[in-house]
Amino acid sequence: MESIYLTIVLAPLVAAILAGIGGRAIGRIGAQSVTILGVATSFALSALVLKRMVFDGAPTFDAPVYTWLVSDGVTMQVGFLIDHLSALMMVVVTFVSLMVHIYTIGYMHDDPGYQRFFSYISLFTFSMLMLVMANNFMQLFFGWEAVGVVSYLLIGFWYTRPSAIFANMKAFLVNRVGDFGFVLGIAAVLYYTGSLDYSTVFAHAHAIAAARVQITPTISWSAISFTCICLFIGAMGKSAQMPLHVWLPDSMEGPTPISALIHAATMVTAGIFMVARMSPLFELSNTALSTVLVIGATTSFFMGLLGVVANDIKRVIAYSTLSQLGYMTAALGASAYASAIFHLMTHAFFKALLFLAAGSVIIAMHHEQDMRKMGGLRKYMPITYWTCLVGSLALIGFPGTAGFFSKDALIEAIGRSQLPGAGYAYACVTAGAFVTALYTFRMFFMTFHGEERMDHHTRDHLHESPWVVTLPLVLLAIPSAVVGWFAIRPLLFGNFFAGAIQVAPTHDVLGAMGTEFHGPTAFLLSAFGGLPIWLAAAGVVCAWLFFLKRPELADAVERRFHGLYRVLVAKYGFDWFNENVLAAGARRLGSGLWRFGDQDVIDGALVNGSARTVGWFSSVIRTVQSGYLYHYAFAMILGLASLLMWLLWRT
Amino acid sequence: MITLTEVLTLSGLLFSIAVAGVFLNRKNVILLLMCIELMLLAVNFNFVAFSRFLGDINGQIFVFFILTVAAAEAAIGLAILVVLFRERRSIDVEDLDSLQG
Amino acid sequence: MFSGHLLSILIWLPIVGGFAVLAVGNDNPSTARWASLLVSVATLAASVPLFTRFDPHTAAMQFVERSAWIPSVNAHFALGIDGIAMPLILLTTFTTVLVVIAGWGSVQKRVAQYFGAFLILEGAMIGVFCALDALLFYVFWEVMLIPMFIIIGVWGGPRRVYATIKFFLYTFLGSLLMLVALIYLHLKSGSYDLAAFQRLPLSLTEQTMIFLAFFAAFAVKVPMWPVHTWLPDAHVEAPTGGSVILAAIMLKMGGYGFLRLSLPITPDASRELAWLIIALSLIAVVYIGFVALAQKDMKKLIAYSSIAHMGFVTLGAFVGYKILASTGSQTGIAMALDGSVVQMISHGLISGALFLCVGVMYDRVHSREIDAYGGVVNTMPIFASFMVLFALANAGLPGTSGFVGEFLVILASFKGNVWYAFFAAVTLILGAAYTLWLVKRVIFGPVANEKVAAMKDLDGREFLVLGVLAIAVLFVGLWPAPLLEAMHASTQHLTQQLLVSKIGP
Amino acid sequence: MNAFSVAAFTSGLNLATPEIFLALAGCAILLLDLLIGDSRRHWTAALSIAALLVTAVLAGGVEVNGPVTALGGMFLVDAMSQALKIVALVIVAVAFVYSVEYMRHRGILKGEYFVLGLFATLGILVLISAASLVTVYLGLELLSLCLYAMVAFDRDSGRSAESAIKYFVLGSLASGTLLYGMSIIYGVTGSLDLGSIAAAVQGGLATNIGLLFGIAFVIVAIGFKFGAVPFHMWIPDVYEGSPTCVTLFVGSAPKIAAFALAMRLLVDGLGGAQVDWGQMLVVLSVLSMAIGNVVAIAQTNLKRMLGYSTISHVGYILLGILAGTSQGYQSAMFYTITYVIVAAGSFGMILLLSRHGFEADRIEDFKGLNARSPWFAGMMAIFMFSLAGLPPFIGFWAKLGVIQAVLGINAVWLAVVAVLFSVVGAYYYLRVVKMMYFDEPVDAARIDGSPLMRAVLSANALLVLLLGIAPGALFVVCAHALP
Amino acid sequence: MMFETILFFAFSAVLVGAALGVILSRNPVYSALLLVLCFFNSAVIWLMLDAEFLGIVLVLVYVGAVMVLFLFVVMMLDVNLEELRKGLAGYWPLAAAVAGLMVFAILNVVVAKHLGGLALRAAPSLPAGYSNTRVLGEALFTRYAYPAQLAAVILLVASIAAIVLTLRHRTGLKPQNVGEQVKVSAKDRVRLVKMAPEKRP
Repeated sequence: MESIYLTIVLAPLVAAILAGIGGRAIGRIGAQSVTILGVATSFALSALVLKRMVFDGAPTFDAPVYTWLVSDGVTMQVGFLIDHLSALMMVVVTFVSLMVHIYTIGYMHDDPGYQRFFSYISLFTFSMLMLVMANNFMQLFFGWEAVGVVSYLLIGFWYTRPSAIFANMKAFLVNRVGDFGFVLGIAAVLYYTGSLDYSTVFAHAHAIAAARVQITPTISWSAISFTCICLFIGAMGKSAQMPLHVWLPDSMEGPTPISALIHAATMVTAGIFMVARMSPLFELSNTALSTVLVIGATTSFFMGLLGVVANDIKRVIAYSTLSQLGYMTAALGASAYASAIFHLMTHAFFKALLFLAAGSVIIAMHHEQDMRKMGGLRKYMPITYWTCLVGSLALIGFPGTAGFFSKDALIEAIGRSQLPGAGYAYACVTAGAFVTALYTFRMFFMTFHGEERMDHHTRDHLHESPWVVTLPLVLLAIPSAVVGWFAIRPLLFGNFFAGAIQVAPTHDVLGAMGTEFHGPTAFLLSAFGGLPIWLAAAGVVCAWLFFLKRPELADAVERRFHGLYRVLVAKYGFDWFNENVLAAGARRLGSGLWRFGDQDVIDGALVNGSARTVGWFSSVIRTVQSGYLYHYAFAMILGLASLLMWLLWRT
Repeated sequence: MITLTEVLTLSGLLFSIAVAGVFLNRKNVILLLMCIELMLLAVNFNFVAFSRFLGDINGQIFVFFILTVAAAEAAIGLAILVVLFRERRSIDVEDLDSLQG
Repeated sequence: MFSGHLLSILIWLPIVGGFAVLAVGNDNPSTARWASLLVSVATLAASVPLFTRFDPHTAAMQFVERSAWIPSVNAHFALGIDGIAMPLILLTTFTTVLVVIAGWGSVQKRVAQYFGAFLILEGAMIGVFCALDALLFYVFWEVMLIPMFIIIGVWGGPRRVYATIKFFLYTFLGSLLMLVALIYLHLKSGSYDLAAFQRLPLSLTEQTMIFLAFFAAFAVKVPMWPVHTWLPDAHVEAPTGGSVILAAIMLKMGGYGFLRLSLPITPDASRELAWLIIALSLIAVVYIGFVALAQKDMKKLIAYSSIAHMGFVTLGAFVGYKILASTGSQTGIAMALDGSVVQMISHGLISGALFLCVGVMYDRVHSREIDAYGGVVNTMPIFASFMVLFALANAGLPGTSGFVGEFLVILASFKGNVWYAFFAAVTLILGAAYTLWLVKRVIFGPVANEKVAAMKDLDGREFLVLGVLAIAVLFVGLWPAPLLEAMHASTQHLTQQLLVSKIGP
Repeated sequence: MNAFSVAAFTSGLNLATPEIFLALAGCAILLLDLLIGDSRRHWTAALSIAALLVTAVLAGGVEVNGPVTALGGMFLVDAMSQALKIVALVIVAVAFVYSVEYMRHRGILKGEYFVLGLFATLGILVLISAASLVTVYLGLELLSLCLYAMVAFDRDSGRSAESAIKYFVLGSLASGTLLYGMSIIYGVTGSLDLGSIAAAVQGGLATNIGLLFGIAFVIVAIGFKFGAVPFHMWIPDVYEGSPTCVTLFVGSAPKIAAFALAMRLLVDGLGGAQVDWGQMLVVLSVLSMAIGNVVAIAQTNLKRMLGYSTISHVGYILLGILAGTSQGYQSAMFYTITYVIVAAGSFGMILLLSRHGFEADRIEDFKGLNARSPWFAGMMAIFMFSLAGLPPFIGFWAKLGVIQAVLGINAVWLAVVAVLFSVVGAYYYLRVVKMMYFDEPVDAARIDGSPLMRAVLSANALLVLLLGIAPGALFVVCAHALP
Repeated sequence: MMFETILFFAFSAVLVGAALGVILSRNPVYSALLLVLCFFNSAVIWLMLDAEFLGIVLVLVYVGAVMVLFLFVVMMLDVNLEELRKGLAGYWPLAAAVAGLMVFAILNVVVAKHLGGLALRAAPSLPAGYSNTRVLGEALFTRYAYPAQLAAVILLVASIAAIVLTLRHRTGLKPQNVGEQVKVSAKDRVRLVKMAPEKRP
C-alpha cells in the first residue's frame, strides 16, 4: 500500500528534478513528456486510491515514511494519512494538475523557460501532495511552505518583469505573515499535546481545551481558541482571507496555467483543507469558529465587489477566487466542513476552467489581458466560449451545475449556523451571490459579446487555440457541469468524511440539512424557493444591462457612486496601506534603528566613542610629557609626596 | 647634647630643599647637579647620625661609599653636560625639550 | 595507528600544513594552492572518522587525549569531543575545503599567505571545539584572532583596517574577561580541567561574575546585540573566504562557549540571568531583522541576518530555564538545545554559502552594493538558482537546514513563554523580507547594466563549491535525524548539567 | 670587631666567580681594545660576547643549594640569582650581537661601548646577588653610571645628550631618594644587612611608621628603575633619544636588575611589611598600565612607543610583586624574563631595518615589511603579538601568571583593570602589524644585516613562539627560583 | 653641652640658609660657592657627631675636588649668565606647595613621631680609645672588601665614561707632532723637479 502513496508523491518530484536539472539535456519534448507522465501516474494512482477508499472500503492509512528527527522525546516524521479527505484532495489536485500540464504545452509554447516551467509545476504537484497527504503538522508545514515557494517561483516566472518579481515577493511575504501564526499554532499544539502527529494531537484535543495561555501574568486566553486562531492565521495567508488577501490579485503576474493550478484550484485551498483537517480542534472553540466565519464572509462579499470594477480578465477571476475562498472559509466557520470541501472541489474544476479559458483568450489576444480591448470573441473561439460559459454558470451557481450544488448548500449551512456573527455572515454570502453573477457575466459579456474593441491587427489573427489548450477546457468543463449531481449526497450528507472531519453535535448544520435532503433533484427544486438563485439571476441581468446593452448606464452609476467606485478601484486601500505604512514603515524603522541605534549610539557613542575617548586621553596625557626636566622631577616628587601623605593619612 | 631628632630634622630640611631645587628652578643644568649633591649630603647626614646613635659603624661606611659614588657621578654628569653643551650650545633646562610627548 | 590521536592530528595537520604553505612563498601561487587543497582535503578526510566512529549513545567525551602540558599550572593538552562539538568540527573541516577552493582564482595577492592563514585558522578552530582544558581552549580561542586579523586586513576591502582592528579589539576585550574568569576557576579548583570546573561548587555571586565574564567573551563572538557592530564591518571588508569562515565557524564559537562553559559551569547564574540573554536574543531577532532591511550592501545584509539567526542559538541555549520555570518540567529543554546546535550548523552552511554567492558576484562586478546589480538571473541562471536556494534557506524554508533549528527553538520557546515564541517567529516574516528583497533586487528583474550583462555564469570550481553546500543544506533540511541522533545524548546530558544547582557553601 | 680574619670575608669567593671573571674580562677588553684598529673593532664585540657567554656558563656552573651568603655577608647566591644572571648575561650578549652593524653604520663602533656594557652587566650581577643595602646601592650605581654614559654615547647627537642628561638628573634624584629611604631603614632596623633587616622587620617593626616612611622612599627608586608611573618620565625620552643600540640595552637587561632590586629590597629585606608596600605598588601598577598603554597610542616613533609599552608592562610586573605571594613573585619573574626577551627582539628588529642615515625608528618605517621580507615581518609580528599578550606567544603566559597572582589575593578588580588596559595596549601593537602587513612598502631597500644577527634575531622570535607553545620549562625555572 | 647645642644650631642655621641660597641664587657661581659653604658646615656638624674621618673626607674630596670640578665646568662652558637669570618655574606655587608637603611629611615622621619612637634613643657613649678612622678602616678592608672593589670599578667606569664622552680628536685642528718634526729628513722637505728649460710651442 505504502509504495502506491510514495509513487504518487515521488512521481512528480522525480519528473520535476529531471525536467529542472536535466532540462537542457532532455529538451522541451522530454521535459513535457516526463512531467506529464509523472503527474498522470499520480492522478491514476490517486484515482485508484480514491476508488479503493470509497468503493472498496479500504481502511484509513496512517503510517510514517521516515523519521525526520527525534528531539527531546518528540518524534517528527514524514508520513501519510490517507483517508477520504486526503484521497479526494489528491484526486482533485492531480487531476487539475494534469489538465494544466497538458494545457501548458500550448500556452507556454513559445516561452524560453519551457522546461523550467514544467519542472516547477511538477514540483508544485509534489508539494501539494505532501501537504494533503501529511499525517502530522511538521509535514503539513513543510508542504505548506513548499507550495508557497513554488508559487513564489512561478509568480516570478517572468523574472524580467518588475511587476512579476514584486508580486512574487509580496505573495511570499504575506504568506509568511500567515505562517507566523501557523508556526505559533503548531508550537501551541506541541506544547499542549506533546506531539505533532494528527492522531495523537486530536486524541489529546481536550488537553488543549482545558489549558489557558498566559499572555501576561494576569491575562490568560483559552488555549484552544489561541491555537485555532493561530492556525487559522496561517490559513488566512494561504487562502487569501482579508486582510492577508492582497497577494492573490497580484499573483496574476504569473503565467495563466499557474493561476489556474495554484491560485485557483489547489494551493489557495490549502487553508480550507487545513482547517477542515483540524476540525477536531476547531470544533472545541466557538471563538475560533466565529472568527473564521466572519472573516470568510467578509472576504466573500467585499472581494467579490472588487471583481466588478476590475478590467484585467485574470484579475476579475482572481477576485472571484478570493470571494469563493471566502465562501469556503465561512462554511468552515459554520462547521460545514464537508460543504467547504465540496465547494473546494467544484471550485477547483470550474475556476481552473475559467482561468484556462481566460488563458486561451489571452493567447488569442497576444497576451492582452485588458477586457476593454476584447469583445465579440465568441465567433472566433467557440470551444473556449462554450467551456467558459459552463464555468461561468457553475461559478454563479446556475441550477444544476456543480457550483450550484456546492454553493447553495454552503449558503444554507451558513444560514443555519448559530454562532455569533452567523447572521452577518449569512447576509454577506447571500448578497455575494448577486455580486458573483454580476462580475462573472460582466467578464463574460465584455470578452465574448458586444463590439470587437481590439485593434485590427489582433483581430486578423484571432483563432481558436490548439487542441492541447482546448482539451483541458473540455475535460474540466465536464466535471464543472455535472459533478454536483453525483457528489452532493455522499460528500455533504453521506458520512463520506467520517473519521476525517469531526463536527460537534451542536454545530452540526449539515446534519440538520441532511434530514431535509431528498436527493439532488429535490435540492435543486427547493433552491428556487431561496434567495441566492434569484439574486444570481438578477446579477446576470444587471451585467447584461450595464455592460452589454447599455454601457452608458454603467458610466452613470460610476459617476453617481463615485466615492464608492474610488474605494473599490483602490481596493479598499489595502495595498496602499501595506506599501506605504507597513513596508515603508518597516524599512524606515530598520533604517532608523540602523543609523541611530547601531551607527550613532552603539558604534558612534559606545564603541568608537570609547576609542576616541582613549585617544583623546592619550593626546592629553602625552602633553604631561612636556620634555622639561623640572616637570619630570616634579612628577616624581609628587608621587613620592603622595605616597608619604597616604601613609600619614592612614596612620 | 644634640639629639637624633634634631639631626634628622636638619637632614630632612636639606633633603627637601634639594628636592625642591630640582624641580623648582628653571636655571641651568649644573644647578640640578648641585642639588643632587645637596641631596646626597642630606642622606649622609642621616647615615652619620644613625651610625652615631646606633653605635654602629656600618652607617659611616655607607657614607664613605656614597661619597665615592657621588664623586663618580659628578664626573659623569659633568661629562654629559659638556657633550650636551657642545651639541646645543646651551645647558638651559628649558631648552631640553626636543624629546617630548 | 593514529586512532588514539585523531583530534591532535586534526589540529596539527592544518597548522603544520599552513606553515608549510607559508614556506612555499608567495612566488609560487600554484604550488601553494595545491598544497593547501591537499592539506584541507586531508584534514577533511581525517575528520570523517569522527562521525563514523562516533558513539551516539553516550554523553561522555570521545576520542579523548590527555597529556601533560604545563605541569606548574596543572594545564593539560586534553582533547575530546561530544555530540555538540563533533558536528561543529566537521563543519569546520568541510568549510575550509570549500574556502580553499573558492579562493583558488579569486585571490591573486600573496597567495601562499592567504591559504596558510586559513589553514592555521582551521587548526585553531578545531582546537577550540575539542579542547577539554580551559587554558587550551583559551589559547586556541585567541590564536584564531591572529590569522583572521591578517586575512581581513590584507585581503579585505577599502575600510579593512578599521574593520579588522575593531574586530580584533572587540573580541579580544571579551575574551580577556573570560580569561580572568577561567583563572579564577582554576584557583578555586586547582586545575584547568573543564570537567572539574563543571563540578566545582560556586556561590551565586561568584557564578554571576563568572557568567558575566563568559558573557563578555561569547556574546561578542556570537554576536549578540548590542555588541554586534563589529560583525557587519568585519564581514563587509573581509575577503570572501574570511567572511565565510567568520560566519560559518567563528560565530559558532560564541554559541559553543555558552553551551560548553556558561551553562554547565554557572548554571545558577545562567538561570538568574536567562531573562537577559533571552531578551537580547529576541532583540537580535527583531531589531536586527529590521536593520537588515535597511542595508544597501549585500554582505552587510547577510551579516545582519547572521546576527538575527544567531539569536536563535542563544535563545535556544537559555530558554530552558524559562521552560522549567513555566511548566515545571524538563521537557522541551533538550529540544531547545538541539535547536540551538542545529541552528549553528545550519547557519554555518547557509551564511557561508551566501557569502560565497556574494563573492562569486563580487569577482565579476567588483561591487557589493545591491544597487550595482539587478537581473543577474538573465546572465547567470545556474548561479541564480543556487542563490535563490540559499536565500530561501536563509529565510528558514522547510526542507532546508535553515528551518530545522529555528523550528525547534520556536517550538521549545513556546513552552517558556508565548511571547518568546511570538518574537522569535517574527523572523519568519523579517527573515523572508530582507532575504527575498535582496534576491528581488539582485537576482531578478531586467539586466540592470552592462556589468551585469557581461557576467559569466559559474565556472566548474564555483559550481562545485556551491553545489556541495546546496546538497548539505538540503540534506540537513530533509533528514536532520542523524545529526540530532549524534547530539542527543550530549544535549540530554547538558540538560541535566544546567539544571543542577551548584551553589556551594 | 677586633677579632677578624680576612678569610672570613673572602670565603665563598668561588661563588662570585662569574662576577670576578666579568670584571677582569672588562678590564682586559678595555686594554685589548687599544690594540685593535678601528676597522677590526668588531673583534672587541666578539670578545665581549664571548666574555658574557663564558660568564653565563660560569654562573650556571655555580653550585647552589639554597641561599648562601658570602664575602662578608654582602653577596648572596640563590636559585633566583643564578637564573636571573644567566638570562641577563645572555640578553646582553644578544644585544651586543644586534648592535654591531648599527654602530658601524653610524661610526660609533667603539670598544668603550662594550666595556661600559660589560661593567653595566657587572652592576646587574652585583645587584642580583646583593645581600646588603651597600651592595644594592653599589650595584645599582655601577649599572646606572654605565647606562648614563652609554645613552650619551653618540656624541654627535644632541638628542642623545639631552636624553642622557635627563636620565642622569632623574636617576640621581632617584638614587638620592633611595639612599634617603635606606638611611631611614638603617636607622630603624639598625642594620644594612638585608637578612638582619628582614629579621628586625619580622620582629615587630612591620608597622613602624619610620620603616614605612623609609619604604616609601625606596619604592620611588624601584619605581624609577622599573619606569613605573609616576617615576617613568625618563623612559620615553631616553628610549627615543639614545642610539637604538643603547635603547636596546637600556630596555632589556636593566629590567632584570630592577626586578632584582625590588625582590632584594622589598621581599628579602622588607617582606614583613608586604601589606604596606603592596598597597603602594597597587597605585604604581594601575597608573603604569593605564598611562603606559594609553599614551603609547599617540606615538609615531616606534622606540618611544615601545618605551610607553615598557611602562605598561612594568605595571603588569608590579602586579605580580604586589601580590606578595610566592606565586606572585614567580609570575613577576616570569614576566620580567619574557618581557626582556621580547623587548630585545623588538629593538633588534629596528636595528635590523636601520641602515646608514636611516633609523627605522618610526612606525611608518615598518610599512609593507611583509612585502619586503615575509620572514622578518613574521618575526616582528611575533614580537608584537607577544607584547600584546596573545597566545601562543610567551607574553600571554606572562600576563596569565600575573593575573593569576592578583586573583590569588582576591583582587579581582585589579585583574579586570589589567585586562582592560591590555586591550588598549593591543591596539598600538596591532598598528605595527597593520603597517607591516596591510600597507604597501614605501621603501624597497633590501634588508641586510649580518647572517649572525639575522640568525640570532630569528632564534629570538622563534623562542618567543616556542616558549609560548610550551612554557612549562620557564615556569619551572621561576618556580624553582622562588619557591 | 649647652655650647655644643648652640654650636649645632648655629651651624645648622647657616647650613640651611646656604642650601636655600644654592637653589635660589641667580648665579650658578654663587650657588657653587654656597654649596661649598654647606659642605663646610656639614663637616663641622659631622665632627660633632664623632665622625671625624668623614668630616675630613667631605672637605677634602668634595670641597677640594668635586666642587672645584663644578666651578671649572661652570666657567668652561661660559654660559651666558644674563640668559640664565631666570626665576622659578611658572608653576612654582604648586611646586612650592608640594615641597612644603614634603617638608611637612618628613618633619611629621621624624620630629612629631620620632620615627615611631626610635629617634628618641640617646647616643651610646663611645668606648675609650675609640678611633673613628681606625674602625672605619678595619671595616672597609675586611668586611667591606667586596664593596670597596666595587667602588673601585665604579671609579674606573666614571673615568672611562668621562674620557669617552669628552675626549675628541677634532678634525679641524692642526696640532704639532714633535716626533714627526724631529724625524724629518731633508728629502722630505725638498723635492727637486726637473723641468724643460722652455715651453715648446
